[in-house]
Amino acid sequence: MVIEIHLANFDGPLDLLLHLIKTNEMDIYDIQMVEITEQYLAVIEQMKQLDLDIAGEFLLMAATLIHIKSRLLLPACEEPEDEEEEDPRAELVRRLLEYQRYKEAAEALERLPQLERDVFINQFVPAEILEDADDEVTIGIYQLAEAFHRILRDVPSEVFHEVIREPLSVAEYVQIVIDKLAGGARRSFREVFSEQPSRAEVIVTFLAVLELVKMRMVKVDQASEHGDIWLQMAVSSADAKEIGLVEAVLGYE
Amino acid sequence: MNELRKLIEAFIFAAESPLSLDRLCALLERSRAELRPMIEQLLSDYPPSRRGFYLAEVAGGYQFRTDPECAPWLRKLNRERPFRFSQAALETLAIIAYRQPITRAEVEYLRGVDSGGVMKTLLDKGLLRILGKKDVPGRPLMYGTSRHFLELFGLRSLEDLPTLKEFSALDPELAEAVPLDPQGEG
Amino acid sequence: MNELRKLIEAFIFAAESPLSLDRLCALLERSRAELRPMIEQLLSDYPPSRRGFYLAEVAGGYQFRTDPECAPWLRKLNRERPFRFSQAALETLAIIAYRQPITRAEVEYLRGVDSGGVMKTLLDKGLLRILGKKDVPGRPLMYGTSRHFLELFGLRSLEDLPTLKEFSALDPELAEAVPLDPQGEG
Repeated sequence: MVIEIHLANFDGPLDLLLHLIKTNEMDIYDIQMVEITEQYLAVIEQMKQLDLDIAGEFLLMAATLIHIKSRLLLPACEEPEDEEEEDPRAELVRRLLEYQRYKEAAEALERLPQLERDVFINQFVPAEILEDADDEVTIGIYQLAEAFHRILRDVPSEVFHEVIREPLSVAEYVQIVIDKLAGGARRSFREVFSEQPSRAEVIVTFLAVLELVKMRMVKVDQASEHGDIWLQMAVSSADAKEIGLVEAVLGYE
Repeated sequence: MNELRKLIEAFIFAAESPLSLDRLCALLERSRAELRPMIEQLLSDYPPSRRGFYLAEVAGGYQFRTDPECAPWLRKLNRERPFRFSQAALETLAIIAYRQPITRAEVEYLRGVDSGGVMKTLLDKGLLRILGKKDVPGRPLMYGTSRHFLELFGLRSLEDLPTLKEFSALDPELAEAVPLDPQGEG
Repeated sequence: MNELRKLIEAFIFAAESPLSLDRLCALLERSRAELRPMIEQLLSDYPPSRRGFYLAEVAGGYQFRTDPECAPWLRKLNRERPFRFSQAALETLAIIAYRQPITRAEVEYLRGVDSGGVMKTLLDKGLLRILGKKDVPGRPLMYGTSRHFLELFGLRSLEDLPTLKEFSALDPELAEAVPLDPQGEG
């Protein structure tokens, strides 16, 4: 039996299966698996020949049908405990019946008198209730979320993160540390940090100090084992400026 | 015409969406007991099919609407074509209407196909609303239909939805076996 | 009621602007001679001051309008409208809800426009609260959403806000950009 199928008309594998069951005048509670599977696969084949993109759902259903068919073809087990084993088709039947209900409900919805299609409301808005009403929308949580994601889509993500994370540059902090040690001042490691530094600031300041030590621009000493660490410029401020602290030189971004 | 009834009529006429009895009570500073008989009177003054429009009970309120019999003519007024629901959209809407609150995964299980695109469209059209998150791993969003859904289909409430055809009177076991929350229907 | 008069009534009721006799003749494919007496009849069916609305002759056409005497009351319809937000307020609220704690400058950066006025309004409505000061030069205030915000949107907590993942799951365009977790729902 050849069945003309227009695939675009089917909403999904359940829809297609229901159609096949109906055109074959089968009892939905007693689906002839061999026949249905054959026809279903023929439709899939047709899809392939037409070079249509076969949605994954259709292929998954094909696999399910083949699986059910093979289970039905297996000889019945002799062990008595398998007597009450569920019909392999049961789950499929349940889904088909449930789907059929909503398909019918959808048809019933379609028949209801629809606003702007079957019934209309008056468009007259009295002038006295118009004030302040322009350009306003009533919102729910979806509209709120939707608004946010629209903004996210419009703002390039890198720029966005720059604002929120405020990446700190090591070069900038090298300059800040040099400024603090200007005029040969001797300062404790603690004083080099700003008053209430953020985590990122602490890290960047520390890296800046390490850089300066590496470049032998800053001397570090510690009087006692767990005592304060002291910092002092090892070169004159003028020399420090000449070095020209470019981020690229430092190797940080 | 009684002054109060006249005001009720004007309010219903001027409002942009159906006005509920409670809302009318608040607007007019009157009790439900006072207003209810007047609304009954208005309902019988503007019954369906007699005039070009009638007083409809919809989405928990009252609204004047044109007689559906006039629709073929009235469509000539509209420059834009009304939104036509695809079968996929209607199915999805039906499942959500009858099963709310329901997650996307549950909708997809029932339809057997991916439904994200359709649900997004329905959300954009204001026909669905998010009812919260389900208390299961992953906390998926739960969806339901909006007030606008009721207005669009001229339903007084969800109870007005056409009754779902029963599964099968012969096989009550099957009906019980559906892997969804039975309280979902309402 | 005469079928033709019913149609005229429905047309006038549903039209966006006043309908002229000529337009009605065109829509109904009838002559002026046929329609004019029916309009006369409708004008006397809906005279001014008797009901909440009347059939007005305006701008060379016909339109149902509310009785001017009802105007002082109708103004309340606008004022009592529950929670209406401008697009600007909506955007601002969305940004703050998802990005809190956030400063005014950051909100303005994202929106690309001055948002001081909108944020003040939202604060006045009790939808925002101040969460403290940010540790950056100038120590700007940081804002977040209030308890009232949660109540208004029926959220148990901020975790109930739909996440980007859930959104992209519904939006095929975004879905391409963001890898989806198939276990995400269900």
